[in-house]
Amino acid sequence: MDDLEAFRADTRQWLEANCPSECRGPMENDEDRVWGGRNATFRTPAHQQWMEVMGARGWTAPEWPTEYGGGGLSREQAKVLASEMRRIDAQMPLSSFGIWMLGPALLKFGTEAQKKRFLPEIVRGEIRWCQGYSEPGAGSDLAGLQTRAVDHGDHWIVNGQKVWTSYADKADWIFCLVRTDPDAPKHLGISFVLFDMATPGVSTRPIELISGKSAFCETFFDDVRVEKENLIGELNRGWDVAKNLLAHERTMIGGMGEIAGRPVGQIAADTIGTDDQGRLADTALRARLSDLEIDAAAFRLSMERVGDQVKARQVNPAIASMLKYYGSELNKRRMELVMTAGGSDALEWESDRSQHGQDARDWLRTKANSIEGGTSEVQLNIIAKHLLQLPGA
Amino acid sequence: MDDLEAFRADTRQWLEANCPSECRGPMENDEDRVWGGRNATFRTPAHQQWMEVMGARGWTAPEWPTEYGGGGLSREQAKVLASEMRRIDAQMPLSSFGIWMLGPALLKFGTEAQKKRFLPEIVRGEIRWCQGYSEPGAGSDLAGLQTRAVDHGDHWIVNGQKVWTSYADKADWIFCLVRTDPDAPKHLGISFVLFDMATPGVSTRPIELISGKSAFCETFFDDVRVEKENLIGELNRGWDVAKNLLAHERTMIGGMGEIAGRPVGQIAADTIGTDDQGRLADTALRARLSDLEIDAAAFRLSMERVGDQVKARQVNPAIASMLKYYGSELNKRRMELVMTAGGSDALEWESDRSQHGQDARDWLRTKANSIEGGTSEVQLNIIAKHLLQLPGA
Amino acid sequence: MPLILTDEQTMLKDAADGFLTENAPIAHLRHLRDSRDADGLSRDLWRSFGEMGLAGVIIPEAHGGSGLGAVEAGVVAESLGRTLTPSPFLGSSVLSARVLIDAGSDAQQTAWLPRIAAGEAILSLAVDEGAKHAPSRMTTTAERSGNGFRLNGEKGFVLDGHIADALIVAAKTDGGTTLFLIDPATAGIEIERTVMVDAHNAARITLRDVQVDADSVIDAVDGGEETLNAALNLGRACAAASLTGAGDQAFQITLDYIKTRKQFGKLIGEFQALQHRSAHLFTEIELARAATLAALQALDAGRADAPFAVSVAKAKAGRVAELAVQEGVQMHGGVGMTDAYDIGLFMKRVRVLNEWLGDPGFHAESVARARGF
Amino acid sequence: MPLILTDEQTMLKDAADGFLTENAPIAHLRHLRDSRDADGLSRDLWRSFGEMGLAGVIIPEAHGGSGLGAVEAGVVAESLGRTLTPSPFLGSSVLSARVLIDAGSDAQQTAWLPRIAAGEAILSLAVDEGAKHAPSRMTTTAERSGNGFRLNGEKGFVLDGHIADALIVAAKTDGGTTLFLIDPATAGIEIERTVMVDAHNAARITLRDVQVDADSVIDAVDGGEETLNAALNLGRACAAASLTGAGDQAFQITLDYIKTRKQFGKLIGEFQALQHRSAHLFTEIELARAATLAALQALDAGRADAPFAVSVAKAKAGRVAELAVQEGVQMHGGVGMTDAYDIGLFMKRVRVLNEWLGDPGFHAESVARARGF
Repeated sequence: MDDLEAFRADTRQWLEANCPSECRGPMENDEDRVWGGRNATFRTPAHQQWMEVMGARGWTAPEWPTEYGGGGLSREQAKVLASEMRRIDAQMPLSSFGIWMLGPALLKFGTEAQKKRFLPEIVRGEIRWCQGYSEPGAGSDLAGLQTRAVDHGDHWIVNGQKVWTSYADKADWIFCLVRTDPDAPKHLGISFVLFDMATPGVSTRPIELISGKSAFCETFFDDVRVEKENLIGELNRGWDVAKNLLAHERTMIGGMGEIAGRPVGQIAADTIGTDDQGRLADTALRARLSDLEIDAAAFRLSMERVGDQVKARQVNPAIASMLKYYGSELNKRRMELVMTAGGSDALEWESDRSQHGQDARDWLRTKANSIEGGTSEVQLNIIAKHLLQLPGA
Repeated sequence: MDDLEAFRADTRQWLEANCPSECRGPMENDEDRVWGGRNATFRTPAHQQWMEVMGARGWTAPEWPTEYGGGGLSREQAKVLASEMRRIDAQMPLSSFGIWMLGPALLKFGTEAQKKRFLPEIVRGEIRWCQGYSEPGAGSDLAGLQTRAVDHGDHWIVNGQKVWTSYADKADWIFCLVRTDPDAPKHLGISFVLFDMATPGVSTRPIELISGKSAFCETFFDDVRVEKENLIGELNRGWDVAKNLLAHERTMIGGMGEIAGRPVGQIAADTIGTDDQGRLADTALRARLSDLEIDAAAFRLSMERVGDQVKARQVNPAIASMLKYYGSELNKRRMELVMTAGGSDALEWESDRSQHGQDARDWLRTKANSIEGGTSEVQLNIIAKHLLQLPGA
Repeated sequence: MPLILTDEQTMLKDAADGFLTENAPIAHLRHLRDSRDADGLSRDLWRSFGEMGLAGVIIPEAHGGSGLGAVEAGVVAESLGRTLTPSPFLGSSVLSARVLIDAGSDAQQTAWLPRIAAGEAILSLAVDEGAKHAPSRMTTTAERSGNGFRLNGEKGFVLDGHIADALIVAAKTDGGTTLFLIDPATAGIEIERTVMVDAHNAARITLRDVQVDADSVIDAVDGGEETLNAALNLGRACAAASLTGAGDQAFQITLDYIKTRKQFGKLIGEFQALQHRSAHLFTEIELARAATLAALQALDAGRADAPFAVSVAKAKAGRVAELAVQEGVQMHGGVGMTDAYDIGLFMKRVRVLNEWLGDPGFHAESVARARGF
Repeated sequence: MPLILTDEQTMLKDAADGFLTENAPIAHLRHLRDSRDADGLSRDLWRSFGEMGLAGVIIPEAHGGSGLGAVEAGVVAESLGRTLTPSPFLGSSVLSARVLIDAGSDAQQTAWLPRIAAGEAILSLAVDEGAKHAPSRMTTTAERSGNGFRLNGEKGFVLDGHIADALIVAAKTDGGTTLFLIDPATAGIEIERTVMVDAHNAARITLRDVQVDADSVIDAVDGGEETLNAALNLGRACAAASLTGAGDQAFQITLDYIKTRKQFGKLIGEFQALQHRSAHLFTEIELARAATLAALQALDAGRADAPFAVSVAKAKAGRVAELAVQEGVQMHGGVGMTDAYDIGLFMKRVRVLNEWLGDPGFHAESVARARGF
């Protein structure tokens, strides 16, 4: 038995012993997620226990180095862990912007002291983070941000406003872009800083979306003190840190097209009926659905191919923009067709029958996919410039 | 009986007496057209006679003033003439760029002497014209033309090259845009001139298209002498004359979507088959065909509506760009579907069975619709600027 | 008939636009929605609409209406589409009024038409059953019973059914389709309000052994299909008009937005990619407008091809409005996703109007059949 | 299996691209077309192709081939799509070779496979009949007659049928489909060359009481359907590869053009509307490439869902290539319409490849059925 198989056996045994039965099986919805943090809530005590044992072992961040609390696993071992967790249908012990977004940036750009201070807490689920990038005046044009940080020796005083801060009202700390040099060209002069959301002067307000309540907030900074030791990367070079982080986010959003379950065409067959050959009676919808199936299959394969190209180092990193663009447009098309298949039933906004308009809310929510994490237009600009080398792009 | 009815009775009688039987019934193809000119050819002597009697009466240009050889008819009378010609299926006595394009510009911009000299010849079919606008270096950017006219007192010496000159190899005279002031901003400095294609230094070469032989030519000017008396409109203001003319051309091309005959869907039913309800067996094609039918119907109605708006003076002239844009894109879609319906039979390029690839040649030819007379992109720019007032358009 | 509005029709349009913009702008919809208004619409507003002659636009003058036609009804529907005003117009003044005008007995007409015209009474037509519009697959039955009929079935997507003063119910009888005019308080009728995604009103109606008299029949027993189709086609054409209004208004607010919003140091309306998409959308809206007006005119002229023209209009206006709201939200960017901006409300309304009385796929099917493929 | 080419496959691609670019660039197609070449292709070139191991790419080494798989055949097909080279590759080296490898008798294999691999013999598969690909509606019959069979029917779109050294004909027999290997000189066979819009080669073949021996049967009587489907699916996947090659090459020459052509004082590639359309097209081409490679890999792995993957690939690559050539001609403007520029040749080739072995609508139908709607 080779090392990897030994690791698999050990892991299986440990998971069997440590994963509570309450934490196996699919999560019912997003609200069942464990986010950790100072004010963490857990659906059951077992969920807290599951987070804590996994966190202690570093397996909430399996590939991070052990000196920062991570699992220290190799890529192959991490795959084994994931497959063993799938085997017993183990739920994710911890959902965390700290792990998904900030951590990789800290590992790359943080000082030793910063890594030591923040990463172990993140791994153990003791701190919950939010992201302060977008501003009301700077959407696609992220670099046009106006939140000002004025130098006061060992600290800055920050004033400004962020939008689209997911879970700002629940987060403990924020990683945030602020303008530290108002005179520099706009991509320069921006710094990437961390601070506590409990700092005086920070306030938040949830945003209501067209799809209903949301995790997004507006976040206001009114003379907020930020310690200079919490600057990540170089002063005025926060843009490099942010870009690195955004690339992660893009791949995540683009990939959301991957949805299991019954084909939409079969759902439509129930509401619309079929002819004697079993073909959907509505030709126009059937044609659109088969186009969607073809494009969705091709897109899944394209994601797989890009993954393989990345491994083989055959690809320009800007390829993430292609996946983000196509994946989010595909999501939108898919939900339009789900709504068409659902007919008037799916248009009920409050009935129990429609689960309070679940399909309609999902449909509306997908409209943000081509906006958040860089609009489709921005992705097309990036493709034109970096992959096609078109002049002036 | 009112005047118009009296006119109708007289017209009917005259047409019965003067329209030869050979000139009634549909034309078989474009080559049957009568173009007139110095080297006119006629399919039958009757066709020559028909052109001559109509020309003598001014009815080849029914609404032009009689002093320039026209019919002098009112709009209402002209409609009566057209409907009486349709009644007996009379063929068009004369096809002429002189009547369709140059004439209206001469009437608006020409001097009395120019009108007297050129218009009667045009009406009688004694002169055949071609149009010298596009150049190899200036396609959509028509105003970027380079053909130079250098001042020599009472005449210019012209050097340069035109492309897309329809029937240049058969025309007697050309109406042509030349640059008379190389230092002026590019829309200025252009003049609209007329000259004889037999002038020394003029040569032509037919262009072969992807659809096969074409009426288009490249036309070369090598030290061609052009009399100043043949300047139309003001010196260096030829752009105004050209714009006026282009608007006519745009409406013509956009309107070509209007094609009678069997719906494409029925043609497809023959090659692809139908289900037991008579529905086309290919869902994807059926859906595209019904979309086409809907869009084609809406487009026909839109053309009608624009016509009514023009009469009621409720519309910006830039609306012609909308019709040009949509009509030419619709033509292209229609021919794609005709080809799909025709399957492999329609792909034969030389067989008698396919009439030497008639459908395929028509299909390829439509691809030019969204390029000639201003590309679709140029039309969209015009709409954005003049109808939507978008900034910087 | 020229494909433009007459001077009188233009005056009507200005009147409707003016009234709605002043009295029922989008804030009116928001207020009804956010206050969880029990009716989901303002009866006062509706009475004012009646006083202006708009609630009875197609009702003969003899019955207190304006005695106008489909084009005028479409003009009003388009205005309502621009302001997103919840009102009983489509269900009561269009569908129900058309049925009663065409086929109601004198007693039925006298009882209801003047009250519809005055904005006093709200009537609802119950035709849909499943999740998709399919009148040919109706299964609600009316069996002979005593002096009248007994109805059984389930209806859905009944506009304003929760506050209807009378229901017109379509049901299968032995030899065809029959329309019944029924008091919603009749035993065996259950009405559930179903607030829709666009905060407009609809209801599900269950009929369990609902006993009605013979004089509740509208027109002849078994003879309701033609009447029903005429009403549905007028409803579809008016829905097309509302879609055109909503789509065009969504486009206008988007144009305003991109002419003022800056990104990367430029107005976003300066970016050529958005200019071309806007110009394309403008063109599509013009096509939808032409197709819609032509369908309304064809209905007024009683032309044989009016159903074809209606399907073209409903399909085209629907697809175009869909494009308009999708482009609208996208061009607004993040703020377009917030409830605070109006563009999302247009997206919701357009989807409901698109679904109502046959979505673009339904009408594309009609077009394909009419063209013989 | 990673969805990228292996090093060996990349070497093969470079070899095929290099050979074709040097020996059969688009000028080669133009020469054959304009000289009205009687064969419509170059047999010398084809023999060189054989010497390189490309004509026999899927033929076992024991029969003189390279013994490679579907992915490698796709690599060659893609190269041929880039240079638009007329060759017997799809008809002879893919369809016919696949049939003989899978089901040919020892004698049939020995007689033909080495010659196909060497580029010495050209075989054609005759399956299509009407204007649209519909193998399930085949009507050509083969009736028992004497020691063998008598065939009657009409076949069309038979690639290189006018110069075939042997024909493989699919026909209906009593209990199913049977494939026959037939000498084209057999009495009763009439062959008409039909030059296609893309100046590639095809023929119509009429069979009138064509008498063949029993040993002309490939595999078992009535047992040809599976063999035929396997060959058709390989052909479709290779057509998808050729479409991807043609579409991508059309895109590349268009990119080159818009980077050098000036209008209104700017390179037209600077206009954002064209940039966005180009970026979209790039994305679509990447999707087509992924779908095509996946289909070829699925065939090599003998996966049960290979037919589904093939339909996805053929439909996607077809629609994408169509978009590429349409955008290509439009972005070229007027010169794109002239025969002197190459972009129009790509438009023609893409349409023929799209029609061959099922157009995107045909394969969308397969996808819909496979997904149960």
